Amino acid sequence: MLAPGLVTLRFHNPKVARETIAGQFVNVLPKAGAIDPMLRRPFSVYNTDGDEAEIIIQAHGRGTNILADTAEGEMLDVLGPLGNPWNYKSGDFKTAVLVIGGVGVASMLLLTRALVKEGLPVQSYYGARTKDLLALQDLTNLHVATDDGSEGFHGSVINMLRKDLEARKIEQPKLFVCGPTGMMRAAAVLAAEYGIPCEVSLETEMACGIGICQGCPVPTDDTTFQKTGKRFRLVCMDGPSFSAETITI
Amino acid sequence: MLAPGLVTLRFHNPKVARETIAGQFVNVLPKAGAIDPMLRRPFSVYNTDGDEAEIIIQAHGRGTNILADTAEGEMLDVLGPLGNPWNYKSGDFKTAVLVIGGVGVASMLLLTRALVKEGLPVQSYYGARTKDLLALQDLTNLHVATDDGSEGFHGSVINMLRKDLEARKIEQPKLFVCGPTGMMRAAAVLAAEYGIPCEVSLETEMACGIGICQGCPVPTDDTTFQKTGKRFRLVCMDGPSFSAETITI
Amino acid sequence: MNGVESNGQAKADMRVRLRGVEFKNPVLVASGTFGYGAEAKKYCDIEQLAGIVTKSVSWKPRPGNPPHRIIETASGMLNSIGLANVGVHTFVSEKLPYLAKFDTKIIANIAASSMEEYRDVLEHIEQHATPNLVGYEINISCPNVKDGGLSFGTNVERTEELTTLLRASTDRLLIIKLTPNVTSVAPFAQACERAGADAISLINTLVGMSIDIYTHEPRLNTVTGGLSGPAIKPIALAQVYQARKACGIPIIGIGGIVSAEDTVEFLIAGACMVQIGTANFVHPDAGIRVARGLAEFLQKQNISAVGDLVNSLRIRAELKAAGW
Amino acid sequence: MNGVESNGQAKADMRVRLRGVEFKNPVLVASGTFGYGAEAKKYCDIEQLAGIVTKSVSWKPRPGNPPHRIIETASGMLNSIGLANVGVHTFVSEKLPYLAKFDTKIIANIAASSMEEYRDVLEHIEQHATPNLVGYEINISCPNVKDGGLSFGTNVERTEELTTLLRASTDRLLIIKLTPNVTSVAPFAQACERAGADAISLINTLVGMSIDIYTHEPRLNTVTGGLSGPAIKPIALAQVYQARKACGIPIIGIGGIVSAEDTVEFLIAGACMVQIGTANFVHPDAGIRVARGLAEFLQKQNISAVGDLVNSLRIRAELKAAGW
Ligand SMILES: Cc1cc2nc3c(=O)[nH]c(=O)nc-3n(C[C@H](O)[C@H](O)[C@H](O)COP(=O)(O)OP(=O)(O)OC[C@H]3O[C@@H](n4cnc5c(N)ncnc54)[C@H](O)[C@@H]3O)c2cc1C
Ligand SMILES: Cc1cc2nc3c(=O)[nH]c(=O)nc-3n(C[C@H](O)[C@H](O)[C@H](O)COP(=O)(O)OP(=O)(O)OC[C@H]3O[C@@H](n4cnc5c(N)ncnc54)[C@H](O)[C@@H]3O)c2cc1C
Ligand SMILES: Cc1cc2nc3c(=O)[nH]c(=O)nc-3n(C[C@H](O)[C@H](O)[C@H](O)COP(=O)(O)O)c2cc1C
Ligand SMILES: Cc1cc2nc3c(=O)[nH]c(=O)nc-3n(C[C@H](O)[C@H](O)[C@H](O)COP(=O)(O)O)c2cc1C
Ligand code: FES
Ligand code: FES
Repeated sequence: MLAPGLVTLRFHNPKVARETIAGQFVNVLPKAGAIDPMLRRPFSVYNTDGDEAEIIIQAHGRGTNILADTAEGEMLDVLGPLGNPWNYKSGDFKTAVLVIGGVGVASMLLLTRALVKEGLPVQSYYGARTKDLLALQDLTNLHVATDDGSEGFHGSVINMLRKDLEARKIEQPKLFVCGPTGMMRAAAVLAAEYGIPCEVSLETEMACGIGICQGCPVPTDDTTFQKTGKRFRLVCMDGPSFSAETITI
Repeated sequence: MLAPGLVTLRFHNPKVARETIAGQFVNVLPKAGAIDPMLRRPFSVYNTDGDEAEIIIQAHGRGTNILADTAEGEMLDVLGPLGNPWNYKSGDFKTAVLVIGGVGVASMLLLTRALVKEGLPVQSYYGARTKDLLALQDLTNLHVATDDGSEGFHGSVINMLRKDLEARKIEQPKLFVCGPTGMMRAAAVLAAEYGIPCEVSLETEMACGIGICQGCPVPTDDTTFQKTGKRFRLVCMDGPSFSAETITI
Repeated sequence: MNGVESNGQAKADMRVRLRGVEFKNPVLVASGTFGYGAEAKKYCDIEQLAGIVTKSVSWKPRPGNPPHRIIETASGMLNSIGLANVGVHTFVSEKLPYLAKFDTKIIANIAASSMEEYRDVLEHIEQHATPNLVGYEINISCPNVKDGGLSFGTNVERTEELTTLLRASTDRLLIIKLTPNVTSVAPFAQACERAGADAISLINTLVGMSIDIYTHEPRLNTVTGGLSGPAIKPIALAQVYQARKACGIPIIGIGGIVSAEDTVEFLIAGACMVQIGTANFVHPDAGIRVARGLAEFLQKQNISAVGDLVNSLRIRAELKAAGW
Repeated sequence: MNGVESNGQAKADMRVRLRGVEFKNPVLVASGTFGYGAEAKKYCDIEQLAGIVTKSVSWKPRPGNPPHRIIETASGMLNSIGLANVGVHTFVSEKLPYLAKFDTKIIANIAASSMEEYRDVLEHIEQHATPNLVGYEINISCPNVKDGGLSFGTNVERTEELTTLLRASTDRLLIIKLTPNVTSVAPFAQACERAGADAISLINTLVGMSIDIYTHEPRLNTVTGGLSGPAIKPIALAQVYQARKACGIPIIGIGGIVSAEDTVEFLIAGACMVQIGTANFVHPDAGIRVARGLAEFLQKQNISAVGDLVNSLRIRAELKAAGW
């Protein structure tokens, strides 16, 4: 167990394990053959290792509770890898700043690995309500914030990051953000303020995960709309990560 | 395992274990908290032992498959005991003849015990498609028939019984029948032919098992209808066992 | 009357009023899903329920339809009971007196095949009314008998006429139970209001079907039957919302409710009470589980009275402007 | 053409004809649940499908509704996509040519807010028709846009008028997609037949709703949306059966189908083809799983042609006599 409430599922799936690039996700059936709950649930690919892959599940609803109870040896019906990778090859930064809230940590291990491979320095800013909820392994240059001050910075991860940006501690940063919507919005505002690139990985309800239901729109921002004529983009096909300035979170 | 395809579930339930009389049943939720499958499934109480009770499940549909997979230690949501006991105190017989088909065997252990306690001799006629499907333990004075002749009498259990009735081998018999509908119908016809009392334990779909849904009717026979004015009786409340001559199977 | 919990939080006021009648809480059990009380009593403390809506009663006893009467479906079930009931004479001589022993409200549900039969049954019950009989629910929406009132329930004029007729026969609560098997529930809700009904209840079951693929026969002996259970909850909720927009009289929400959370959805959509149907078959005490869960929800959310939830749907201004 | 299996049993004939058009098997994928083919191609061998009914296309592109567009419900889901589509110009310039590469039939689904728009879209597609475009499905039943045709779909006269108009514009298959949100589907089926439609398809989604009990807001941005999935299968089946009794033209059954067994029920009830909708979201190859399962079923049951199942419901004489 990584942290209370988080469960890791490891499964054999050569396709997912070999083809996933950091930031992509899989769509997992809570219970094969069941018609309730019926829809797949999307999860970031947390780790890949040979022919095996891992996801981290925060159990809080009908589907995640069932998945978190998966017994050793049970079959898991997994569709993927889906979506686009983090845009870590954009070339417009010198330091990758991972901004992480809660289970958003699940998309950061592969990203860290990819960045390290690219030779790009990584700073990880990780916030949680309290110390016990942190899933700390695998993060590089970790800066921790907790709402209750039980570990690291006392306050929000965004405020911690703001101080470091203010102090110009980070060279040419680009933010890679995954966490609760409120945090992603705040990160986007902060990035805009400092004029630094920022990518956010979004969560929306998904029926299909592959672009056939049109169920996962995110509104574009007005400029993007005027440029592209597109009022919405699809999180599953066009995302899940977007350049923060192109969308309305 | 009793026989292939049959699973025994043993559960702690003082009420069911202490109060059940032979012939009563319990209504069991396939999966607590699930809304599909939604309805409980009825099962005969097979055995009771202190505060524990047992049911035998033949897994063949959505609910029974889930139940047959119940893991050791899981909670089972059981309502019961329900329905009426076998009418083994009717006093109109000297020999109890159990006529059993397939999983109908599940209601025979408690009946055998009760009859023995009453000091009444028991003869058990048990039919199955083939030898391997017989769940033989606990039956007294067993006469076996198999459709394929792999064990005992080669043919139907009803034909085997007919021969013994013809040969007047059985003193003042009463039939207690539980098995497939076709077998119960044949047993009823046989009993009528020989003018012997016959009780059949019926299976119908049930939503509630306690008399509030009216979902489990069995048509009465015409005489009974004329006498009682009742066109239907409820298997869960008025049964599950009925005097064969009062109903239309 | 409203207690204070040991933790200092005030208990929420669970009471609901329908015209003069005060109910303990908003949770009734639905017609046809709780018998006449006696059967479920063993499993459910009836006095914790706001009330019992009794199985539809007709002038003469009805044997009901031949088997099969029920079929499980995805998150629901089909039934074709066929209004099996004891008839109004046994109802008033046995069932009502039995139910009079309980500290809960009784609503007598009536089904009939003609205006006159509806009126006769109602008037017969009026003449033998017991103290806790607070009103009538008129079933004009049973989909699984040929003469079960659906000819009223799918015709606005007949709905209005029938309601007017029955209104003249009782001062007790008059509740019309509507069918979802119509293009729009709104005109029916309005017809009931015009004719003086105290409330409408909805939904009854939806017409559904199931086929045995090996015998090619319909699984229900009446070919089609009525669909109930969680599967239909979204439909029921939409119809309560549409009825709420269309009329001003109280609404009793029914359809697929299994939990306190489901109930809250119906209250927010505009119902002031709910009925628990199919869920009783799974847990005969479903009604009191729901009522208890609802009280806990109110307390946790710091809502002082259940009435505060009723019709509290928040639709954002831009959606309203767009006509939703 | 019909092979013989190694075990000596003849393979069943899976072909279906709708007026001149022959389909490989009876299994189509439903509009709005398979995109325009490109997205699902990776997961589904499109050429094993009888055909693809494309996402509803309108004259101008439509962005669709704002989030949230989908909500899971008991054995089903609500959607409020809002007919998001690329518009007919992109449809004919990009989507149709792309789909022309596959050995499968294409049925273009059209949604519009006026008679003229329906006709214009259809005629525009006619002018740019590709070889495997075999017909049109006319969506007069979308419940989640204000001007999505439901005003046609709930009005028998307008349904007939529209069908007549479109019939004059094409010799390709003309299929009218009906809504279940009506009191009776029968007069709509008959109107389509009178006006010369080649077939009707049903059902589209049922109007449903879901509420966030903490914010008191509707979960879907359009307040109500369309319910689909296994939950609605019994309703869909009943409507297919009722339409079958009412009209003589072919019926394409839709609603909650996830398996070959479900499909067999629809065929027995009177449909000659089916469409797979929501199930595609769970398994993008649901259509070919169903088609394969159906072939196996036929073989096991020794049924030589899928057509033998169609409209093979057996209703016992006494029930027929009783008017069921
Ligand atoms: C691209 C992507 C990556 C994700 N990665 C992870 C991860 O690595 N670990 C993790 O624990 N969670 C992750 N999530 C969130 C996860 O998908 C939801 O927590 C999960 O779907 C909730 O299902 P449930 O049955 O428990 O909740 P329920 O509330 O019962 O679900 C009902 C419906 O709502 C949808 N839903 C509910 N909450 C969310 C949500 N937050 N996001 C999207 N759909 C939701 C469900 O998919 C389902 O369709 C991710 C979401 C997305 C879109
Ligand atoms: C009084 C009584 C005692 C029984 N005792 C036993 C027993 O001891 N052991 C045992 O294995 N079975 C017993 N049965 C049969 C058992 O209840 C069914 O096999 C079971 O309900 C099938 O459920 P399913 O989900 O597997 O099938 P599904 O086909 O998925 O069930 C769908 C619906 O049909 C009902 N149903 C299907 N088959 C039957 C059936 N044969 N009888 C009643 N309802 C049915 C189910 O309850 C459910 O509501 C008994 C039935 C009754 C009425
Ligand atoms: C088995 C059964 C019998 C019913 N009998 C009646 C009835 O006699 N009169 C009536 O008005 N409604 C009857 N109903 C409808 C319910 O009262 C209720 O309106 C419907 O089931 C929807 O609620 P639910 O989904 O909670 O079950 C019956 C429903 C079921 C399932
Ligand atoms: C997300 C979604 C989008 C849909 N879009 C359309 C559409 O654009 N046009 C249309 O005619 N039907 C549309 N439908 C309805 C389906 O084609 C189908 O009629 C309905 O979903 C019932 O079938 P199902 O239960 O198999 O999904 C849509 C359904 C869903 C779930
Ligand atoms: S989830 Fe279906 S299109 Fe994105
Ligand atoms: S199963 Fe409900 S009355 Fe018998």
